[in-house]
Order: sequence, then structure tokens, then C-alpha cells
Amino acid sequence: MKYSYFPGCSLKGLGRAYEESLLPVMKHLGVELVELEDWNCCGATAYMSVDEAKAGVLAARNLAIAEKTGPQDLLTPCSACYLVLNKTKHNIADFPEIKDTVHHALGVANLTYTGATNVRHPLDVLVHDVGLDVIKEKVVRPLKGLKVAPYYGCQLVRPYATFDDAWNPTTMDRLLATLGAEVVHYPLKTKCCGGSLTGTVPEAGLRLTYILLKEAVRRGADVIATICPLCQFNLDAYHDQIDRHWGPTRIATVYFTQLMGLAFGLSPKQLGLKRNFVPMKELPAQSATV
Amino acid sequence: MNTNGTNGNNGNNGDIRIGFYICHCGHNIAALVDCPAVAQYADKLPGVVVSRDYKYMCSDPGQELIQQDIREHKLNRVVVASCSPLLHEHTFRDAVAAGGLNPFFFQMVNIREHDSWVHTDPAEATAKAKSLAHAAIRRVRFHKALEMTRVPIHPDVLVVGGGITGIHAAITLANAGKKVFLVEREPSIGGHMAKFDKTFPTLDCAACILTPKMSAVRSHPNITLWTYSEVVKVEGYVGNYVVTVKRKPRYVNEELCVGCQECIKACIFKEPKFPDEFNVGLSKRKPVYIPFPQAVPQVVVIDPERCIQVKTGKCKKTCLEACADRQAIDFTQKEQRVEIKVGNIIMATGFKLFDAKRIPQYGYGLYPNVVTSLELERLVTSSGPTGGEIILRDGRHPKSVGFILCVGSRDMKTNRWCSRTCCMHSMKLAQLVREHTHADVTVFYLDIRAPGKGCEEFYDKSLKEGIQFVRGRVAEVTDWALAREEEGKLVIRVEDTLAGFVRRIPVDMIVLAVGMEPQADAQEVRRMFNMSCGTEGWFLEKHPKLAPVSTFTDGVFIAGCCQGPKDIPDSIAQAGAAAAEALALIDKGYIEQEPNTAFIVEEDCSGCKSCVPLCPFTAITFDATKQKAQINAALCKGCGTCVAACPSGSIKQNLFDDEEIFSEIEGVLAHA
Amino acid sequence: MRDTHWQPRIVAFFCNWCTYTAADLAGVSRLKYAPNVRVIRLMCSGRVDPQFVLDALARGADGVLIGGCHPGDCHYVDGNYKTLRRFQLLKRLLADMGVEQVRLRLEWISASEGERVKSVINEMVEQVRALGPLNLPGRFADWDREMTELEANIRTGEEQSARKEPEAAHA
Amino acid sequence: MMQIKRTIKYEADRVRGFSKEIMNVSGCEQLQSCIQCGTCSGTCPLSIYMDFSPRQVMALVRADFKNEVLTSKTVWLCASCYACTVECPRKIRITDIMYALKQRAIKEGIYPRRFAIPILAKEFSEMVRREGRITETLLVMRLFLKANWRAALGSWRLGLGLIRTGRFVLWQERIERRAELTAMLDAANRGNVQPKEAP
Repeated sequence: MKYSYFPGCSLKGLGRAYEESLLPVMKHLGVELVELEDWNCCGATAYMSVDEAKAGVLAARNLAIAEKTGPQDLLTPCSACYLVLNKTKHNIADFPEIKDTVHHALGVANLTYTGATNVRHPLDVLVHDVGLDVIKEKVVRPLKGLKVAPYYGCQLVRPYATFDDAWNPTTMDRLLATLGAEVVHYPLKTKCCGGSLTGTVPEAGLRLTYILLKEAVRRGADVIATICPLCQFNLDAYHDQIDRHWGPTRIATVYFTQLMGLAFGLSPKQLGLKRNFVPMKELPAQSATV
Repeated sequence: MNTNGTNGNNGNNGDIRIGFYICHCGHNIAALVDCPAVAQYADKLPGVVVSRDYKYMCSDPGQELIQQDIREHKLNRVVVASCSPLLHEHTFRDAVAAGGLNPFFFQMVNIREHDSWVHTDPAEATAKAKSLAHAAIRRVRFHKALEMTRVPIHPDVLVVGGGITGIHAAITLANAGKKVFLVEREPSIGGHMAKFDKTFPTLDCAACILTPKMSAVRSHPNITLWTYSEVVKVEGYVGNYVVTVKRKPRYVNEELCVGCQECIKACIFKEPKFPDEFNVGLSKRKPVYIPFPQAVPQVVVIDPERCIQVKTGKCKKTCLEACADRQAIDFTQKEQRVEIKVGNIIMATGFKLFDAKRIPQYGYGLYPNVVTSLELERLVTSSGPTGGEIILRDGRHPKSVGFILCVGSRDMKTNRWCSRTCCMHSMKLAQLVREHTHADVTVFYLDIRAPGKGCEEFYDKSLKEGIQFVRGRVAEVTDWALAREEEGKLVIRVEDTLAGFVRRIPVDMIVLAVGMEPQADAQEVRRMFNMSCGTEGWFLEKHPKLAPVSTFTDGVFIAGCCQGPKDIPDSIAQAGAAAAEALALIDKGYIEQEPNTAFIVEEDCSGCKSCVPLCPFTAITFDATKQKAQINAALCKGCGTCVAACPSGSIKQNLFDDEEIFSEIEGVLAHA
Repeated sequence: MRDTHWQPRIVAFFCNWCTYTAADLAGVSRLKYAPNVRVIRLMCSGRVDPQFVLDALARGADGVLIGGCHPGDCHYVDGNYKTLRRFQLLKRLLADMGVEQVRLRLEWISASEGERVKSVINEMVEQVRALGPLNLPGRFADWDREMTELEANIRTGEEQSARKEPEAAHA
Repeated sequence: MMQIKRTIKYEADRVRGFSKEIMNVSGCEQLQSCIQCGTCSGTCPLSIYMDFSPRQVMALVRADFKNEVLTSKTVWLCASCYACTVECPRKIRITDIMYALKQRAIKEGIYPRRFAIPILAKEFSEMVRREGRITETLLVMRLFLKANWRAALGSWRLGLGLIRTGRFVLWQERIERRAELTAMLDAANRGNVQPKEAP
């Protein structure tokens, strides 16, 4: 199994633990990832606020490079990148004026875009391409007794994902259950984490983060599993400020790939777990089984 | 055939004198089509003697104009360019006949639905009107004098569906002395109305007004009631349908059972165990049960999915013992198919409620105290599972109740239409909740729609009784608290659009006013009965205003919610209308049918038999002695398939003959 | 009225029960579509004699549209299946005559699909417009001329060869 | 003395044609069928901080109240979570309309001053244009300098934490063919009606 790979800026910066866990997990499952050469920032929500056409060009450059890389699907772990790349595909297909601008701009760099590449998220690929049965076989250290709140955030499931429901997605729930974890009923799974507002308007942004943390704790979760670098950062890095404002809500937030790595028996060091502000508690079963 | 004076010269060989009329239809046509210009154009075409434009051709003076011209100008052909022939063809045919001409010497041109209403450029629309007029003027030359064929009508009527609509239609017909078959899928008649506690806006008891009608069905000598039965086949033709009804085995002889319910007591299931359909799963029943206390017929039914005897044949059959010498229980019963002959059919198959699980953010199925309006209806009813007590799943009484309206209505992601009854239904339930529990009641609405008689007054009453109304579509129902008063409650998050801010409102119970949908099998049913469905899946009426209970198939009528959402008074009004339409046909004794049948010109028939297998109505037979095909006009429905297929051109069709169509083709292409 | 620039002309045969009613619905809904189609009402699409189609094209139509009920929905049980069969044959025949595929179109449009009447007509008008005039009458004239010339050639050839060698004369 | 404020709107307050311009932006056509149900505001996690709720913004756009909309904080508080877009019963792409309004506000230079969000958007796009990639820590530092240097001081703990967990990146990530990217973005400029850079 082979995919092109678009890490996005976050995975080289604040979200590096995501890449540090994703790559060994994929390798462990025999999935080959080919990183796009000279990929650029997808533009995220910020660029789209400034200029729709240029935002389209920015994303389309990556899609064109992906087409050059090979016919395989393009994997992108960051929710914002996933949304922007998919949105660009839709916009080029639906709106002629955007299509014209993009083709014109790509022409300057001798790049071409045909729309052939599918943009996929690792969660989708792991559950639907690799398969839960294959993943189950690789589990050597089941996450028995670990109560996990599955947190999907906004931009993976809304509005372009076709692999799961926008309101009540279950793909990660099933994956976590396969790893042996106990999945906590967490109806806030697609609520917004505050996005960049945690930095720009903290009183608004951090309150959203707080509600997510508080409810995870109230529902008995030991850890929150996430699929997006910005969500992970918001839920992990602001505990100080949140605690000061609203009271203590200590709970660790990790990438689902980190939990997979642990279940596969990979070393926590290898999975970037030390990069958390709030460290994840030791696995209850960990000392017992090994 | 009318043959008075020169007007009687109807043959092709005579002098063709055509009158052409173009209708302005107020501004409907004239706003885009230059009617005088079309009239001038037509005036110059061969055979046209009179050509006029007029404001409303279908009005009395318009029709009078035609008749006068027939007399004065000795017209023997008439063409009217106006609306769709499906709307007014018969009007103008009648006018032509009143002028003393055979009504089939008339041709209609559709320049409204097919021209002025669908185009934007006046020049192009006028050009199109001219070419369509030209075609009709060429075509009408070939028209022949014909007479409507009359088909006798079987006087019996089939009513499909035993809800309030079907019940009312059946009783109306039966009271008029007609024999009626009433077929209902469920084990009892009564439909949705039987589940209601009270009815808006009068708050009269639903059972009190429905039950007498249900009994009347049972006892009426003219009504044959078949419950637990379904129509599986419809054959025959207008006025003479042959319908096959499947009667599912209820393992109880309806003639012998007296409804004493001893068998239910005796059933080896000591306790009721299975969800009770009538109480929408809020209570339990046994495998042998009576749907509800007022069920008609008062006959028990045995659920084949649950009864051990039916499933395995290995039961002690304590029910049989209890029934004793009455011997009403009969495990040998098999499914029966009965064939009946009827002249008219009234469809009253009703609706289905929207499945609230399709909108997950309202938490139905997730939070136990989120209920549907029908579930609350059962809770409010004194004969319901709680004896009329409104309680939460844990037995507590709610202190606050929220009603969410438009669940599965006015929503492009589920159903686009307004279900029409939910505003009033919710207000009725809200008042009952206030009355029973004194709880705080808040109604979340998009727009209050209370246009019926007494309905706005009912809204006012709701306001005066202290029910809160918040205008806003609820975004979500959650169970997490952000404030002390929200602990342990369901929290509604909504923008109060009139106050202009977002609110969080904690309540104990949430009622979802679920909308109406077409029945799940509406498509199969409409195929079986040769009807159409609109885009949304409701049965399509022949005309939205002028023929609201008729369908495109003569003798098949629709009434009640199978045509679209409506309340009880409207359903009953339609039931009466459908019954009256059927009565009109029955008492007339015959249906007039377009004389568009096919016939064979024997001398041209080569006897190749290629037409014989084509006819779906077996109207074509082969006469072995003459070596010619024959068409039985009574069986022919006028589709013209055989006409198109005959290699020797020896089959002709009245109203749609080759020369008529060819002249029309020539005509539409004669003008740019 | 005739414009200097060419406008496609399409003759449509609509069945009374589904497609004609759908076209009425399009009108009642005030949907707007191209004015290039002239509808001829028949009781069933099964009445469409292949000759109607050929006649329309021969008289200068640039395309023919046939509209009937969806399979299974025919008011006359299965008339539309017969239409479908004839349509397939006609398509082949027209292809042999050099008439482009999109000029003959068969569509199932039910009574509730007013929107579809609009989209089908608009699409077909655009496709036919892109192809340009069919001008079958003109082509017939050309073919006639060719045939006359051919005949003339044969005749002169026969005359010449009759004078020379009788067996080498066939065209 | 009690302060009072007149809120009446006159016809002259409307900018005729504004609603048409917004509805002409790709994906924004459906605004016409808004029934003002408030699902967008109810679903929005940030509507509680907005001066106009998303529903009100829809109404204001449709009624041509351009100045009111473009100077409001609402569009800038949108976190692009797309909940409103997914939930709208009229299938209006509210998030995309918010983007259209943000672009318009930047183009006309009338967004709220010293408000961190539009500044972030601008700093972000400038860094992408220059380097091809974003280095988050550097971006945030630039933002703090421009918008609110006091907040930067308040976040020292966060910065220390990032250094401790090895996530504080001080070297700028950049792509190799930066000139190619700039040329492409410039081409987009010429190819389309483009906003002039905001002052």
C-alpha cells in the first residue's frame, strides 16, 4: 500500500509529535508514504480570509505536485489541510472562474491539475483501506482499561468528508475499540476547539477548549484522542490559563496515532509522547503484560 | 353527429372553413406573446375564415364568440390557442358542440404552459405561438366527426386505507346506497386519529368522535370491511377494475370471535412482552392481542412473528382451551387472495411520521426523555400506557417541557415541505401538558402557522395560558451543563431570533414535532393503481385547484394525507369530495372516454400478426378465417402502439391518425 | 421574424400522461427554457412511428426529442419499452445516414419532473446548436443531384461501352 | 445623564447592490432562500461573542447594510468550523459567505483596527507568500508584536512549555522554489479581479 504524503506546516512545528507517531505506525502496518517534494503551506483558513483565488492557487500547487508524484491517493493528517485541499478540489470543479485562475497560475510554473488525486485522511485510510482486522492483528499491548474520549473536531468531518457522518462520526471510535480501549460516550466529539481564536481572542477560544476538557473529565475519560494538530495544541497547551479561569481540568490529549503506536508495542519515546504539556498517564495494562 | 345546414359538411373533400382564436389569458399569455400578430398570421393561412384574439376565451363571452362564428361564418373547424388541453380541451369541445358542430372538429394549441410561461423573449415566444398555431390549423383539417365512447361503471367502490379519511369516504358512499369494500393493512381501522387524545382547535376528544364512525363501518350493511389485508393487484380498466386483495391470516376466525379476550389472559406468555404498536412501543403486549380497546373489528389477532404455536407448532395452546367451544382460534388459517370487481377506487392510504433519529442533534434515541409528538400523545391519553399521566422515563413528573417544531419539515436536508399540522398539534399538546402537570412549557418554532378556522384563536389561548414561544430553530439538545440550573437536565441551545441572542434553556422533557412523509411503499402503490407521485412522493392530483381529489386515471381518487399533509377537517373534506366524485360517476352510469381507439382497415391488412402481441390489453385478435387482425374497441385504450408498428399502415387511430400527426409536423416546421 | 443567425428547431413528441404533463408543470412553475422546441402531444410514446422522426428531420428539424414515462410507469403498461426498441433501431439508421447521435434523444420524464423538462430541453438545444443545422432537405437535394449525375454517368458510360465492349459497363 | 443612541436606519444607509455582489461570489447564491431560522447562530460556537449573530449578518447582507456588516466583529470571530454550513436547513454555505465578507472587508480596508484576527490572516498570508510555509511560533510572535505585545508577556509560560517539549521552532521553514510560488500568486492576481492590499 502506497500513498503520497502531505504533512502540512504544523507537523513540522507544533504538531511534530503527530508526524513522529504517524510515520512509524504506517511503517509498522506496511504502508509506504511518499512525501511531496517542495510542498507549500495549504493556506489554511487564514489565507482564504484574504483572497479566495490565491488560496485556491496555493492549495492547487500541492495537488498538482501530488499528481506528478504518482497516481496514489494523497494522505494529509492535518484537518485544516484536509479541508482546504478538498475544498479547492470542489471549488475548481464547481466554479469556472476559480478553475480558470488556478489553471492560469499553475501554467506559470509548468504544473498541471486534472483533479485526479483523492485527498484522504490517515483515519479514513487506516480504517477503510488497511482495515480494522489487520490493525487488530498488530495489537500486542491492548489498551485495556484505558478510557478514551474520541475527539474529531470540525474540519475533518465538515463539510467535505464522505467517509463518516458530520455530526456523529464513529470511525475513530471503532479504531480505538479495536486497540482494546474503552471508548467514552463523548457527544462533543465534533465541537470546535476554538481554532486560532485561543491565541487571538483567548476569552472566547479557550472557553471552548475548557468545555471539551471538562466534559471529557466528567464522562470519566483518562485521555482525549485527537486527529488534528491544532486541536491537540489547544487541548494540551493552555491548561495553565484554563485552570486559572475556570478551575482545574487536567487531562492529557494525544494523537490517535500515538495510541496506535502504544498498542502496537512501539516505545513511547519513538511516538513523541514526551512532547505533551500534560503527560498521558501510564497505561494500566502496560506493566502487567510486558 | 351534428348535421345542420352547411356546418354538417364535415368531410375532407368539402370546403374547410376554420375559425382561429387566440386567448390573451389576461396577461398570462399576452404579456409575452403578441396575440394580435398571431391572429393576423393565422388569418392568412389556407382554410382560415375567421381569426380573432380575445382576452379570455374560456369565459362565457369567449365561448359565445366561437358559437356565433360557427353560425355566422359557417365554420366547420375550430382552433383555440390558449392553455394546456389537459385543462380546457373539454371546455372548448363543449363550446364547439353547443355551436352545432361535432366537438372533435376542434384542436387546441398550448401557448401558455408550453410558451408564454416558460420563455422570456417576446419575439421568440410569438414565433413559437405562430408555428404551433400553424400546426393545429393544418391538423384540424383532417379531423373527423367522432363520438365519445361510453363505458358502463360497476357500482361498487373500493376504499384503500381505514384511517379517518377512508372511514368517512366509505360511510358516505355506503349511506348513498353503494356497496363499499374497505381494505386496511393493520388489524384495526382507525389510523393515526385513533391514537390521539384530543383534537385541535376544539379540544374535543378524538375517540369520542372517531369511535362511533368506526362502529358504523362495522355495522353498515353496505360496507365489507377487510382489515389485516392489502391490495396486491389492480387490473381491468376505468369503471371496471378487478382488484386482488391479500388477506393475511390473523389465526382467528373473525365471524366467530366475540372479542372476550379470554385467550389473551390464557396465553402462555404470562406477562406482555412485546412492544405494543398502538402505543408506539411505550407499553407491551402478548403474541395474541387486540390492538386497542376500541378496535374495529373487536377481534383478537395473533402475531405470527411472536406466537410460539405459529412459529414452531410446539405450544400448549392455552389460548385454544380458553376459547373453548367457540373455536374462534384457527392455527390452520392461510393467506387468502380475494378478487373483487369495483368501478371506482378511493385511495386514503395516509402518511408516515418522520423518523426523528435522522436528526441526531436532537438526541432522539440517545436521551430517553426526548420523545416524539405521537409518543407524548399516547402519554397524555387516559387510555394510554400511563393512564394519562405525563411522566419521565424514571417516573418523575417533568417540571419543564420544550417542544421543537419543524422536525423533518421545512428542511432541505430531510423534507422540504411544511407538514401543516405540527404547529397546531404542538400547541394542543402544550396546553394539555400545562393542564396535566403545570410544567413550564416552551415552544420553539420557525413560524406559527395557524390559518385554519379557530386556529389563530387557539394560538392566542396558548399564549394566554402562559406557554412560552421562542422563535428559532433549535440547534441542538445536549446533556452537559454550563450553569448550575442545567445540572441533570436536557439543554436546548437556540437563537431566540426575536430577542436577538443565543439562549441555553434547560428542560426535563423534549417533544419533537415530527413531520409527515409519504408512506414507505407509496411508489409501489401508485404504480399498482396507475397514479403519479409528485417530486416529494405524495400522490399527484389531476389538477391542484380544479381537480384536487382526482388522478390522471379516471375512477381512481385520492383523499387525505396520501395527497399531502393535512389536518383532520381537511382530510374529511377530501374524503367527502372523493366520495361525491365517485357517486357522480356511478349515478351517471357510465364514463365517457376519448374516442381515440385504433381500428383496422381490413382491405389493407396483410395478416402479418405483428400487432397482436403488442397490445397490453389484448384488444387485438386474429381472425383466422378472414386472415385479418381485429381490434376490440371496448378493450382498446388508445395508446397507438400498434398503429406505429403496423407495417402495412392498415391500423388507424382516431384523434391521432398518421395524417393528423404528419400535418402537425409539417405545421410546426413551416414557421421559423 | 426569421433571424439572420440560425436557431435550432427541435420537434418533440411527448406522451400525454408523463412528459406532456411534466411540460405543463414546468409552465405552471414558470421555469424558463429555450424556445426552440415544438411539442406534439401523443397519448403514448409508443405511438411514435419511426416515420414521424424521419419526416420531421426531412422537413427541416435539427433534432427530435421523444419523451415518455419512466420504465414501469407507462400508462399503457409497457408502451415505452416498445419506444425504446424502436429508438435503438432508429439510432442506427440515422447513424448510417450521417445524422449525429444527439439529434435524436429519448428521455423518460415523469409528470412531476418539470425541472427535468427544462434541463433536457436546454441541454439538447445547446448540443444541437453546437452541431449546427442538420439541413436534411439540403442533403437530400445533394444526394438527388449526385444520383442524377451518377445515373447520367452510367447512361453515358453504357452508351459508350455499348459502342466498345459490352461487359465492362457496371458502376 | 443617560446616554441614548438612535438606531433607526434610513434608506440612505443601505448600499444598493451589495447583497447581489456577495451572492454572486461562488458558493454564496443560496443566501436568497434564508428563512431567518437561527440554526446558524444556535449551532455557532462563537455566536455568543458576536455583535451581530450569523443569522443577523445574513439578514443585513440581504438588505444591503454593507457598512454594518463589514465593520462588525462577527465575520472575524468565525472559526471556520462549518457547523452552520452543515446544519443550515436551506443549504446556505454560511462559512463561505463569511469568507466572502472577510475578503471584502480586507479589500476595502474597513475591518476593525487592532483586532488580532484580521492581522493574523494578513501576517499569515505574507509569511506564506514569502517563505511558502508557516512556522507557527514565529508567526505568533509577529502577531503579538503587531496586535498586543502585552499578551506576549502574559504567555511566557506557554513559550517556556514549548521550549521544554521541543516544539518551539525558531528557524523559518521554507520551500525551495519560492520564486515559482510568488510568480503563481502574482498570476492569480492578474487573472482575476483582485483586491488591492489593505492599508
